[in-house]
Amino acid sequence: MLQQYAHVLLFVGLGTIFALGAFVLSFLLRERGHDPRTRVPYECGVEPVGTPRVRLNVRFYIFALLFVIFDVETLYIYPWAVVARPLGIAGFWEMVVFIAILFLALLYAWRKEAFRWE
Amino acid sequence: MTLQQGVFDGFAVLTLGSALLVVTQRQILHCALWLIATLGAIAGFYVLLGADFLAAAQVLLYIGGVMVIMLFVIMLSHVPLVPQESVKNAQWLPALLACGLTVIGFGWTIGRVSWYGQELPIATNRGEIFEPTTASLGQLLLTELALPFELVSLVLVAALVGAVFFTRRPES
Amino acid sequence: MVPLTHYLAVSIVLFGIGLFGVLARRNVLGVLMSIELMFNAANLNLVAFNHFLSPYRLWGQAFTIFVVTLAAAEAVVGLALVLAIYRHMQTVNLDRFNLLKG
Amino acid sequence: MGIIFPAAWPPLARQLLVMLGQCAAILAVINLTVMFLIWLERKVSAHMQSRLGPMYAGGWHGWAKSIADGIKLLVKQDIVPTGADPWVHRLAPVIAFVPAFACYAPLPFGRQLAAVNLDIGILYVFAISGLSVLGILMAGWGSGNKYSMLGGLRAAAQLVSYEVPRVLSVVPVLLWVGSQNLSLIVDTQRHFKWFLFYPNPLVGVIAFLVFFTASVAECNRTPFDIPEAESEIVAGFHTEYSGIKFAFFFLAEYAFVFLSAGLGAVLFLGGGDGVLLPSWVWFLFKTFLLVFVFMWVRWTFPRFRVDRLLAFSWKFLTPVSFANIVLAGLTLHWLS
Repeated sequence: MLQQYAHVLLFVGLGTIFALGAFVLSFLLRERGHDPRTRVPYECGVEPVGTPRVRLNVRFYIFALLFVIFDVETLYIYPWAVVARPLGIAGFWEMVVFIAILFLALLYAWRKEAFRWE
Repeated sequence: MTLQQGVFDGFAVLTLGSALLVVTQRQILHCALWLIATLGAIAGFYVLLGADFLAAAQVLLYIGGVMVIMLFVIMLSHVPLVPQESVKNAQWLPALLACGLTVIGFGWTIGRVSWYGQELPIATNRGEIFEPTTASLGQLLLTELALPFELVSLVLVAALVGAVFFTRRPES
Repeated sequence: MVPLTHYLAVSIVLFGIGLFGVLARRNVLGVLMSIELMFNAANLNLVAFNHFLSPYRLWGQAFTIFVVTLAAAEAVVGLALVLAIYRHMQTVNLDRFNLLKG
Repeated sequence: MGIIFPAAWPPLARQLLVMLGQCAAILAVINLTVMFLIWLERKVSAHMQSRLGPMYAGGWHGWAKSIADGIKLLVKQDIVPTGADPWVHRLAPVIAFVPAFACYAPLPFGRQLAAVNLDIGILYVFAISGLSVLGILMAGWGSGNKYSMLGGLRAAAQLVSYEVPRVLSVVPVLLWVGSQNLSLIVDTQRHFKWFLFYPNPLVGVIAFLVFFTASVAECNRTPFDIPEAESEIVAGFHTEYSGIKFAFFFLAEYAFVFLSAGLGAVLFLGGGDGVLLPSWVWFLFKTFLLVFVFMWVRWTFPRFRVDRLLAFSWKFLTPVSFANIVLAGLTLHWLS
């Protein structure tokens, strides 16, 4: 099994080397421009207004939060799915209870209008 | 000096190096990126210990989930690009002493126990065992550990309810 | 064949670094990240003992999965709190969280 | 592969070299396929809008258009905007590309043609493809531009929201195969017993549709391409990127499109399972069929609004895939 993961490590290593190699190649080949105006953040051509860190709304956080909760859930569904056949009907009802409880959590988030934006 | 020991040393250096950078970096987002490197190295340790499902779980959950939320909060909380206040608070010296004592204490205890320096696994006198773990984990989780398995869903619901409560706009 | 004590040494030092981070960092997000370090140090110990002492009965790994789940739940609620505090007090500096002081 | 090595080399070096050769072969295959996909997308979208698309670059139907693009991006000036975080800005494309490439390790290009026969195949692919969200967030933060920050957050919220139904929609396939190994999933579907309709057509079709929709959203393609909606926030998280850095975001996107199509073929259409032709030909045929549907969808549907798009995943796709898992469990135990 270790040999397979050595192969995966090689994949990641080769991908990184390929990316860095392309960067170095581009560094050698590309043209040099030192006009400071080209380094101004792009805002459809007009002068940038205000600080780059504009006030952002919190609503994006809700989705990342739900994602982690349901990602943890998928982490428990995968081992069950792999051994579902030998486990038989008992394991299946156990899993249905697990999924039902978390489905309630989704309904709670839905009812609390977590998704509606003012 | 087998290949396995070499890879272990590489992961160890990566883990401890990036962990040190997590606690000392000035810009909080760089801390988060170094923490991602630490979590990746620990996933590598799990592979070296034959826990393949756990390594995927670590990458899927910690790096793909918890760290994404951490980056969200950092971006939403407008941490300045060049932070002004110093990284460490007033009590950093006593904290350093306390942690040093803890590490030395743990090190001393594992030095004194009976199996120190033993090579092969104590229970089985054969070599290390590397087998796929998902099936046996599923079997274990759903039969012997059925109760904690169901309690976990309650913990997740509680976490979700709490977090949704805090991020909802106060109806002031 | 990497002996067990090497894994324990790495996890002990990692735990020490995490503990230092919790005690000495000024930014609350830094503290939360150091807590994640301590969680991972404990997980590494669990998996190492499981691999060396009972490779066939994966109780150590099952326990680690529960630890990872609780760490994720803790991070979710903790970060929601930090965001709520930030929205209220416009700062993530731990020293300024002293509203409850008498 | 019976490659003859000089006897002096230790077996370890020989093994590492064979592995390196496989990785390099797959890297070459992916680069060529991505270049072909970019060209194909230009031609297909052109002909759908009854125009010709690239015609002159390199003769017949502008086949060298992608190569020309690549060279152009290679020699363009590398601009790091002021007020940006230089290292995070430069590292973002690498973090976006490497997972896209590492996901191809367990993918079986035909029967028993997978580079690495991983036991946790499908979970490995979802775990590693989850890392590209980090590259997008780093691009958003590192560019020091409020449009790319907003675009980065939107793209991350979308990718994260559609990861859940995508991961859940594959569970019925695991139920029937009893393993996450992609090569084993392909072998179980031999002799035309594809999971799209084999044990339970209803569950199979629902799972395939949810997986396909979530994959379209995961690749940031219309109708789910809010993050780089040209009309709204300029070019989203890769506003400040030009030259080779932009090329890697582009490479990562098309590598994910081909990967999602490949997964769809392997999981639901029995990739590599077909009559006369060799298995890898069948796999490529099914994958390019799905890639064509990806492109077809792009030029037919209008774009979703942001909150409607994110709510669609949580309010429709996730409940449907939960119900699908319960249905698949019932089918499994009703059959046995």
